[in-house]
Parts: sequence; C-alpha cells; structure tokens
Amino acid sequence: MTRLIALTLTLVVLGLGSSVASARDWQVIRIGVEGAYPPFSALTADGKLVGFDIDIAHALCAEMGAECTMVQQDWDGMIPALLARKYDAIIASMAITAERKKKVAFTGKYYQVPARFARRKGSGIEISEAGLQGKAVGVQRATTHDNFISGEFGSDVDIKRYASQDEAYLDAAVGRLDLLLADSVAMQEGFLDTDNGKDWEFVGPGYTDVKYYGDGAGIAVSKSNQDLVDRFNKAIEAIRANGTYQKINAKYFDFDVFAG
Amino acid sequence: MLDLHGYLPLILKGTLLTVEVAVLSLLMAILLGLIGAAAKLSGSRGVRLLAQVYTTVIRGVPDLVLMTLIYFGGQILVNDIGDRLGWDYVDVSPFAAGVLTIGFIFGAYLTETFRGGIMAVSRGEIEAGHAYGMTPRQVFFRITMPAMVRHALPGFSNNWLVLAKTTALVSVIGLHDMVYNAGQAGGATRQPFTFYLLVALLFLVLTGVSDIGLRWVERRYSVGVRKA
Amino acid sequence: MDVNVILENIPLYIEGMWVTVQLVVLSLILGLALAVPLALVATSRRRFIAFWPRAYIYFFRGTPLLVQMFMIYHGTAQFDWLKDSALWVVFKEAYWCALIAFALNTAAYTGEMLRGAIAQTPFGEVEAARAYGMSRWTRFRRIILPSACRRALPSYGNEVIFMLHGSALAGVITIVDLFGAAKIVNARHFVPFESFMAAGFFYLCLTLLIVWIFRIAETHWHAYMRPREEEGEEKGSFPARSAPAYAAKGL
Amino acid sequence: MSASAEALVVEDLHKSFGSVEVLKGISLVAREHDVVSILGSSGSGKSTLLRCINLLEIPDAGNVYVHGELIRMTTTSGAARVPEDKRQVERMRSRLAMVFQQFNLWSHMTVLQNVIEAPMHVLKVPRAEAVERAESVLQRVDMYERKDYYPAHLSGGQQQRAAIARALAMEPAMMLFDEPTSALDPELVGEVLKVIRGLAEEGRTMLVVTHEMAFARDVSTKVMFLHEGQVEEDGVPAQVFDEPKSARFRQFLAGTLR
Repeated sequence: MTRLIALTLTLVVLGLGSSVASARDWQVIRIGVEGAYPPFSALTADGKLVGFDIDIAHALCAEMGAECTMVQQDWDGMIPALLARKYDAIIASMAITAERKKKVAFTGKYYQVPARFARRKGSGIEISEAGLQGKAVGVQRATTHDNFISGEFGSDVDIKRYASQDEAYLDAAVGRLDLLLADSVAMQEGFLDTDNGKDWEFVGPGYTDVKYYGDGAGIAVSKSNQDLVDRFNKAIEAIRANGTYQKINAKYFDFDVFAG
Repeated sequence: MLDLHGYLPLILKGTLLTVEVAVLSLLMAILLGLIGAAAKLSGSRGVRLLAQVYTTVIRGVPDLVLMTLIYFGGQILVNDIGDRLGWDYVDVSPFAAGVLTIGFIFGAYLTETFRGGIMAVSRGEIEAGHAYGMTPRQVFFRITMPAMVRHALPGFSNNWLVLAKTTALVSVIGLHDMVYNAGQAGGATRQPFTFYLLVALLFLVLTGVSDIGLRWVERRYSVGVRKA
Repeated sequence: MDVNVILENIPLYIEGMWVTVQLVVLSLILGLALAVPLALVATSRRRFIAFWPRAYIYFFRGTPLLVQMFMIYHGTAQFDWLKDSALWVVFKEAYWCALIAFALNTAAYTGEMLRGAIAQTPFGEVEAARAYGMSRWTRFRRIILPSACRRALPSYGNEVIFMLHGSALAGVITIVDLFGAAKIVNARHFVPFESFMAAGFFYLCLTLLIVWIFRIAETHWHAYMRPREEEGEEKGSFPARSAPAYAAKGL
Repeated sequence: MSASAEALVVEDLHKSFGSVEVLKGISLVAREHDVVSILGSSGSGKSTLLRCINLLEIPDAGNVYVHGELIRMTTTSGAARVPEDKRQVERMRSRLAMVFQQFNLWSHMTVLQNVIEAPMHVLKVPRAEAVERAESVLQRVDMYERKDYYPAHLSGGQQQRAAIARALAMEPAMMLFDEPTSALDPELVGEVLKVIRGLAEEGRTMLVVTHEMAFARDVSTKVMFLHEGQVEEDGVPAQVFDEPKSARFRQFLAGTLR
C-alpha cells in the first residue's frame, strides 16, 4: 500500500515535468505557435512546424541571439497560456486589437493583410445583410474574424466557430458551410489553392477595419515583460533592414505582406 | 481492407499515449479514492463535508469542462504556489493536465466505490481482528483492506473501463493521443471515418482485454466466497 | 476573479443552456424509443437474433462517445454517396450529428439496462400472466416492461446525468451549447477560469435538478418495493453511471 | 349429485423432462361443481399435471378438453409438440384461472390493479366494470380494505387471498389451485383455506393440488392420489380415505396424518 502511494506520487511529479526555466535574461525564449494555419504555420506529416510565422520567429531569435523553443498551442488557449506563462511570446499571426491589449502587450506589426469572405463557386451569395441571412459562416474561434462577423452580422448569420482554421476548411470542403471569413492570404494559400478549396472563391471586399482588425499581426508578450517587447521590436526593425524579412516574404508570397 | 496510407504508426503512437494517460490517471485515482473514502468515513465532520463537496462537484460537472478548467486554471494555481515558494516556473503540460483531471475525476468515483467496499466488510470480521489483539492499524491493513478489495472490485472494474474511454477527451486539450492523431490522419487522407473507426476498434480491444483481465482478478479474489 | 464578465454574458449562457437541455431531452427520447425494441430483441432466446442488438450495445458501450460523435460528424463526410443523397441535409448540420451520436449512445446504455432488468423479471409473475391468457405482446407491454422500467429507474437517473455531461462534447463541433458558450466567453475576454467555472456551475445546477426529479420519481414509482417504514437507503449521494455496484451497498 | 356437464376432460396425458417421465398417462374428468383434490408426495407429478392442463407445460401426448372443446396440438418440423392455435390456448387459459403456490402477484401493481389487469387486457372488460367486479371479489375474500396496497406490503395469507380474487375476477369456468397454502406460515393457512372452502361451497368447479388432508376430505367431491406419474388411487373422499385400496396411499396417509 505504502509502496503504491509512493509510486503514484513519483509518477505524478514526473508527469508534471519540471521544465524549470532559467532567469529572465532572454537567452532562452519559449514561443507559442499554432501549427494549423497554413501557410503561416503548419505541421508537416512528420510533425515538424513550418510556415511564415515559424521562419519569422527563428529569424527574430537569431537576431536577438536567443535560443528559442517553439511550443505548439491550440488557438483557443493561445492568450490564456501566455498569461499562465506556458511560453513567453506568441508569434501566431495574432492581430493587435484593443480587446487583446487589455490582457497582453504587443510589439509593432510584423505583417498585415486584409480579411475576406470566400464562397462556394456558383452559390451566388452576396455580402450584405440580406445576402448573409441564415447562411452558415465558418470562422476560427477567438479571432478578429469571429469578432467582426459577430459584431457586424451577428444576429442574422449562423456562425460556426472552429478551434482551428484547418477544421473550418475541412467543413467548408465537405459542404457544411456557405461562407468562410478569414485572412485573405491565409485562405488563398491554405485553402483556395489546395484541392480542398478548388470549388471556392473570394467574394466581397477586403476588410481592415481597425475596430475589429486592429493594426496588423504582432507578437504578444506578457505585460510584465515590457523589456521583451522592446527586444522584439528592435529585432523586427533589424530583419526588415537587413533583408532577412524580404527573403522569408519571398519564400511564401509574391507580394509584400508587411504593408497590408 | 483498411487503407491507412502509412498512418498506422502515428495512430499506434497515440494508442501508447492513451494507455499511459489511462494507467497514470488510474494510479492517481486510486490514491485519491482511498484518501476520499477514508475522509468520508472519518470522525471529523469538516473532513467528511470536504469529501462530500469533492464527490458532488465532480459528479455534477462534465469531465470536459473540468479538464478545460484544470488545464488553464491548474497552471495558474501552480504558478501562484510556485511564486510563493520561489520556484521559477513549473509547466502543467497537456499531458499532466489530462492525467490530473482524469485522476481527479475518477478519484471521486473510486471514493464511493472504496467507501462502499469498506462498509460492506462485515463488522464481525473486524471485531474478530480486535478480539485477537491486533492493533487498529493491523486490523485495517490485514483485515479490512483485503476484504474491501473483493467488495470494491466490480465497481472498480467498471470505473476503469469508463476511465479508459474518458481518456479520449485529452485530444480536446491538444494532447496527441490516438483520437487526436486519428483526426490528423483523417483530415490529411480525407478518410476520417476509416481512422475514427480504427480508433474505436482499438478502444474495444483495450476495454475488451481489460474486461477479461478484471474478470480473472475478480474470480481470484472471490476464492472462498460462495456465489449467491 | 472577474465576475462582471460572466454577468454580462449571462444571456449567452442561458442560450447555451437551452441548447444543452434540448440536446439532452431529444437524445433521451430518441434513445429510449430505440432502447425498448433493442432490449426486447436482445433478450430473444434465438442466439442469431439476439446477437445483433448485443453487438450494437457492445460497440457503443465499449467506445468513447467523443469518437462516436466524430465518426458521425467528421466521418460521414468521407462518403460521397452520402453527401449526394438527401440524408446530407441531416448530416450537414453539426446539431443533428451530435443528436444522432448522443441518441445512439444512450440507446445502447439504456437498452443494456432494460435488458438486464427484463432478465430479472420474477419468473412467477410472467407465468401468472401466461396463465391468465395474456398474449406475448400483452405480457411484454403490461407486465414485463413496466416492471423492468421501475427496476431500471435508478440506473436510468445516472444515464440522464451522464447524457448531460456527455452533451458538453457538442461544444467541440461548433455547437453553441453551455460549454460552447463558455468557450465563446473565454475567446472574447480571455478569462478561462471564470468562463468555464460558470459553465461548471450551471451544469452542476442542472445535475442537481435531475437528481431531484429522479428522487421524486423514485418515491412514486418505487412505493411497491419499499417497505412501508422507510429504510436507510443512501440518500445523500447519487451513484455515477460507472459504478452501479455501490448503489446497492447502502448498508 | 346431479349429472352435470363435463367441465374438464384430460385423456392419457404424458410428459417427460429430459429422460425423466413425470406423467405416465393420466386421465381425469371434472364435472361442473366438482372439487377435485389431487394428492401425492413431492415428485409425484401433481403440479406438472396442473401446469399441463393450462399448457404452461406442453404435454408430450394426450388431450385436454375444456367444456368439450379440444385444445388442438400440432407437431413442428423439429418434432416438437406445440399448440396449433395460440389464440385458442389464450382463450382457454382465460377460462381456467390459476392460483399459484408463490402467489405470483404482479409486484409493481396494487392489489386492485392486479385484479383488474387480466379482465381489462385479456377479456377486454371496460375499466369501470372491471373495477366494480374487482371490488366485489375483493370483498368476497375480505381484502377490500387493502385494495390499494402493493403485494410487498402484505402478509403471505393476504397476498394469496388477493391472488384468489385475481382469479375470481376472471369469472372462470374452473379454478386451478397449485398448492395454495404450501408457501404460507402455519398461522396464515387457515384464512386462505377458509376462502377456498367458501368457494367450494358456492359450487365452483375447482382442481386443487394440496397437502391439506382435512381440506381434501371435507371439501372435495373427488380425490385423486398420484404416485410416480400415475393415478394410484381415486374416488369420492369418504371411500378413498376410509378404505384405501392402494398400499402406497395408506403409507402416504400414515405419513402425512401422523
């Protein structure tokens, strides 16, 4: 009996994992990333993280001379996990919004692209209050798109919220959704250009409304680590100045994602 | 029959994780269950009340909600404690959260199972122990506990089978168990049904094998007991 | 703790709770309707006939509800013939997928419960029914089923509670039930602790409501088994679905 | 006694369980108003005889006529003997009301519900009429006061009286009693026997499997002693009890009357 208790305690403690981080001189930084948001971040078949966000994160770390570990986190828990100190910064295409600024600090933007709707080809759906009436619109939960559709069309639309953008794409492909609302670049590369999205097309204008979409995608850091925000800001400026940013940009896109 | 497009190793890796989570949380649940049962049978009203609140809350709130709560809330709690004790940072990983939650939930169920088992041990057997000059400690470990095991086994078996199935929920907090991996494989191959069916069958194997094993144990512990 | 966030979002929680209640009630009704014939066939003496409902029950009781729901929600999309058929109107909606999964699941558990209770029907009572000229169907309808239902009532109470808990899975597939509502609140305000705690509180209230309803139902329905002077059945606790074994251990 | 119609005729009934032959060709005639007591030690086949008459057990051979109507039997492809018409059996059973050793009241129903159940759902008597009938038979067995009790809350004697009321409510052509007092505590036997005695005096046709010798002797019009599946002795009680022909029956009487 006593042995059983001892064994259990040992195992539970081991399970907790004592990954005690070192003091905050930012030689070691843990970065929260998502992995289900191509082409910005995705998992390869053998489980490796790839994408624009990931490359940027590595470039920034190299610039700061820090050793970085990537921590994969579902989008739902992105900010709560930062607040719970599961990692030190979020580099996951997170838009800089007023609501989020209440909880976390942001760097300046590292890219900005408009959001757009996409519809099934031939559905003829138009983007207006009447056109969206009763339509099933897929968005990723807890994103600016979720806020935008809820705020602008909320009561008329059947909003389907997904934990990841990939899940929304899957349901769109099988015909559970009438519309998608997402970042236009992510949707182009992650969906419309793929086999799943071959029957879908953009519709309506691009949205950059600051009220919902804020000031572009930034790096989120805990408010108590203002020094880390400054380091990241400097590093962003540096990689934009030395051409690293442009190289990564060119690897994924044939236009400038920084400007929006 | 089933074309798995080379995803079988990924699924089996997940199966291993599922089993790990299940076994570790079972150990934790046994520990909590014994503590809980002792608390419920304790002389102190406060302790009994605490145990009652524990079991009532656990049975009143869905596993999934508890798991989400512990995954986020648990980390905050650990950080608070850590700050006070001067630790730097202890990570509550999805794995730890999963094990802790499931262990915590089934600790409540096992509390009832063990309590029932202890109460089913006949007064006479215990009195006989005292009558032969055993200390209360000896009576508890030599008489009550072994006799309790037999009474608690059917409920225990049942709890284990439910626990094994409950591990599927860890996929929702992002742990790469077999359900999560089946989702990945299903999405990539566009054959979600195939992969979820495979995982369902693996669960049937897990519960089936456990069932056979537990029946064997129950038979062994019923030696010397006449079947009604 | 940020209570204001929760208070502001009470309407959202109420809406979610309404969806939860709908899902639970509908799946229980459908599940019960399916469980009765399932139990009837599973008690058949002809092995080949009894095999099928038993296999169904074994599958649904041996696998996680989450996997069953995923098989119906994500899995059905694998089949083009299904997507081209009229049935897709149903499977297209996450709500119906969840409802179907829940109903099939609870049908298996309820069916097994009824099967056990039917098997326990006192033989003499069935024989008396035969001796009075009741047909097979009348015997089942008037004697066996009502008596089995009463015996199964306490475990059915647990099943209802389990269904309430299981219904939280709906929140995983885009449905805004009570759990889904909590996820939205968390997503908007980043208050995981408060948002899920509130959901837990509402679930607890619903659970206690169910326990209370079943306690009343049992005092009505179980008058026939209870000695006139009330005996000391454990009142304070309600056994979980997982452990019928200790329900009977009141002492 | 006037020569009245034959209520029940049993011809050459055989029944085996596995290799054990329990009934080895039993015949029996009961006229209306007859009270036939069937005696025998345990294992003599007396209960099986009763159960074969209303087909709770299917006899291997032999015929049963109820009021002259033959219960038609047939043989399945698997060589099993089965009733040809289930409806006929159900109709016949509804006219032969059985009272069991273990009462077999439906435990989830009150006494009144037990009594109205079969009239309503087998004979299709309207509820109001069934209740009226039930209340009168309950008064007859002195159970009216307890009509809203559940069986579990009654003594054995009360349960058996309720079971007799349940049988009476069918207004049966004949009543079958299967050791109606054997499961009762000794002090409760009297109240049940009193009721059965009263029914016999009313002139009801009854077949009673019993161990109560005094009852068999005083109340029956006919006594039948079974031994190892055969009729060892039968006749009117005075003759059977006073001048038994069979040595076995004498032994049996000596044993039970001691």
